[in-house]
Amino acid sequence: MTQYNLQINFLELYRNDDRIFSEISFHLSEGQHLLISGANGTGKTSLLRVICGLTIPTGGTIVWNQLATNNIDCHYHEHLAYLGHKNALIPELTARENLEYTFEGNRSMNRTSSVLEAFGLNKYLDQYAEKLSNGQIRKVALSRILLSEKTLWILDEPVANLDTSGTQFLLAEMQAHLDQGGMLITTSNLNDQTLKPNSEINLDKA
Amino acid sequence: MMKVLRIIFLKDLKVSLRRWSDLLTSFILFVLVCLIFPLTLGNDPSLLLKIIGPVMLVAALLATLLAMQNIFRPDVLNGSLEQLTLNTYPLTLIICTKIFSFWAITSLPLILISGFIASSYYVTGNSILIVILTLLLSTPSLVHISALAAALTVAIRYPGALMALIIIPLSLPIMIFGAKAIEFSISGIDASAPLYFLLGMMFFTCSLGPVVTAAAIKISID
Amino acid sequence: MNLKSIYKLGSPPLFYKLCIVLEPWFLISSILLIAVGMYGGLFVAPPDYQMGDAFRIIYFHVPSAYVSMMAYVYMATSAIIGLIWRSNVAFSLAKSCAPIGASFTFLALITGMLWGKPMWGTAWVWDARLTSELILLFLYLAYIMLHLSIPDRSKADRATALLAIVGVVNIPIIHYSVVWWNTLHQASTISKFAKPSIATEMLWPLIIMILGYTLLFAAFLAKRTAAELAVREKRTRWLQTLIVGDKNNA
Amino acid sequence: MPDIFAMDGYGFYVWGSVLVSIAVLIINWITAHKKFKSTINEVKSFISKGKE
Repeated sequence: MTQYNLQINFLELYRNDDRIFSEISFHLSEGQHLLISGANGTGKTSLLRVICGLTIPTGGTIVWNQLATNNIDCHYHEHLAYLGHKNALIPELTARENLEYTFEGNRSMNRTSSVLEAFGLNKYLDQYAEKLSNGQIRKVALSRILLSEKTLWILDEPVANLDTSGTQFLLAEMQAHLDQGGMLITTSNLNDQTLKPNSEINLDKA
Repeated sequence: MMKVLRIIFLKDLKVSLRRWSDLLTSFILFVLVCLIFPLTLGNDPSLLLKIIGPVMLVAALLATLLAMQNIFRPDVLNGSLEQLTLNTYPLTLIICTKIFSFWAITSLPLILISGFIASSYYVTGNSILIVILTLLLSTPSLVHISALAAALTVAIRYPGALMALIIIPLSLPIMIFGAKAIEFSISGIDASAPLYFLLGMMFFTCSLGPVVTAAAIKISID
Repeated sequence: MNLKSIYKLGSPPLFYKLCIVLEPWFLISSILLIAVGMYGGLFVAPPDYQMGDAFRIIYFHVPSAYVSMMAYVYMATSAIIGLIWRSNVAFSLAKSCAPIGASFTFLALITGMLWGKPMWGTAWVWDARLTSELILLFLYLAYIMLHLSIPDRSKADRATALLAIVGVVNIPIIHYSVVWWNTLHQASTISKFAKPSIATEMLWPLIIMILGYTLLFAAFLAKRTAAELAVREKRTRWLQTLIVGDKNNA
Repeated sequence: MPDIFAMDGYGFYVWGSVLVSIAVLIINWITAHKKFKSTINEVKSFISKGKE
C-alpha cells in the first residue's frame, strides 16, 4: 500500500505580463486538507487549474508520489477528481445520463443511491440538465466527485449554490473522505462554511 | 477501453441529435448551395454536368465548416471537455471518437442525399455512385481538418471567418481531387486515380488529425 | 560547435544581444549584395532570347518566392522547437517570421503578376507556382490572424505553432496537387521560370540576389525577434539593465 | 540610357517590379524598426512604473 502524497514547489503563473501568483509551495499527504483562500480575482481558480494540470505554470513543479506530473510514468490523473466553476454537465442529457457518463470507478449501487438520496436528487434524475436549477446542477456535479473513488479531490468553492442540508452532507462526506485517507484541496471565500483545513494558503498575502 | 469509446460515441450521437437544429441548418445549407447553381445558371445539362464536381465539394465544405463550429464549443463552455482531458484515457482517442460521431451525424446525411442531387444535375448511371463515393472519401478529411480549426479557435468568440481562413487552404488538395474524380467519371475517364488520392488523404488526416486536434484542445482550454 | 553551444542560443539574453549585434551586419551586407545583384541583373545580364528584357523580373520574383517558402519552413521549425522546449526565443522567432514571410509572399505574387502580364497578356492565369504562392499567403494570414485573436500570449504561441506545423506538412501536398491540377488544365502555357540551362552571366546575379534577400530576411527577423523578446522578457533583470544602460550611454 | 529604361518595351513591368520590391522591403524594414523602438519605449515605461 503506497502512501500518496502531493508536493508543490515554487509554482508561479504569469499571464502576459501580469503575475497571477508566485512562490506557491506546499506538501499534502493522505488525510490532509488544504484550503486556498483569498478575495475574488486573487487567482484561486487559476491555482487549482495549475494543480490539476489544465494550465501549464510559468515556473515550478508538481510532484505526485515523487514523480513530476509531466513524467509519463506518473499516474496523477488516475487519482484526481476536479470540479471547477463549470459543472461539466451536458444540458442535452438527463441528470442520470450525465452521471453515467463518468465511466470510471465501479461504485456500489447502495452508495450511489445513498448519495443521491442525501442530495435529494432522486426525483430529478430523468430531467434534462438544462431544466435543473443551479443548485441541483451543482449537486449532480458533486455527486459525480463523491462517487468517483479518486484519492485527491480538488474542489473550487464546493459549497457555492448549495442549500443548508446539501452543505451539511457535503462537509460530512468530505470529512469521511479525509478519514479514509483521501486528500482534499478546496478554495473558498472567507464567509463560506468549510472544514477545518490542515494547512491554508492565503493568496491575499502572497 | 473500447467500451469507454463506445459510450462516448453513443453519447455524442445522442447529444448531437438533441441539438438537431444545428445539424439541420448545415444540411439545409448543403442542399441550398447545391440548388442555387441550377436556379441561377439555368438547367442546361452540359453546363450542370461540368460544375457538379466543384459545387458538390464546396457545398460539403461549407456545410462542414458551419457544423464543425459547434463540435467542441458547447463542451468547452459547460466544462465537460476539460473533464475529458483530465481523464485517464488518451485524449487523442476520445477526440477521434468525437470527430467520428460528428462525421456520422453531419456528413452521412449529405452523402445520402448527394445521389439525389447528382441526379438532379443530370448525372446518370455509374457516375452517381462515383459522386457518392467521392463524398464518402472526402468528408472524413474535411471533418478532421475542420475539427483542428475548431479546436484552435475554440477560445475565440466569433471564430467563423478565421476557421474558414484556416480550413480552405488546408483542404485545397481534397477539393481539387474530389472535383476531379467527379469530373473524370462524368466525362468517361477512369476516376480511380483521384479516388485513391482521396483515400490516401483520408488515412493521413484520420491518423494524424486527432493527435494535433487533441494537442490544440489542451492548449485552448488552458 | 558542440551541442551545448547550440543549446545556449535558447537563452534570451544571449539571443537578444546576438540579434542586436548581428542585425546591422546582415542589413549592410544584404544591401550590398542586392545592389550588386540588381546591377548584374538589370544591366549586365543579356536579354533572354525568348522573353527579352521582361525576364529580368525573375531577379526579383525568384528570390522573394524563395525567401517566402524558406520563412515558412523556418517558422514551423522554430514552432516545433518552441513546443518541445517551451522556449521563448523559438516562439519569438516563429512569431516574427510570419509578417516578414507574408510580405515576401506578397512581393513574389506582385512580381509574378507583373511578369505574367506581358508574357500571358493577363496578370493571372492560375499558374501552378503563383497559385501555390497565393495559398502560402493565406496560410501566413491564418497564422497572423490566429495569433492576433488569442489574447493570452503563451496560448497564442502554442496554438499558432500547431498551425504552422500542420501548414508545413501540407504545403508540399498542396503544391503538388496544384501542379497536378495545373498540368491537366494549362499544359500549353509557358509557365516555367527556370530554364533547364541558364547562362552564367544570367545566373550569378540571381544567386547573389537570393543571398541578398536571405540576409535581408535575417536582418528583419533579428530586429523583430529582438523586439518580441524584449516584450516577453520585460520583467527580467538582464533586459532592464540592458535598456537602462542604453539610456545612460545616450 | 533611355534604352535601359525602355527595356524592350517591358520597361513598365521590369521597373515596376523593381520599385515595388524596393518599396515593400523598405516598408518592411521601417515597420520592424518602429516595432523595435516602440517596444523599447514600452519596456522603459514599464521599468519606470515599477520604480514608483
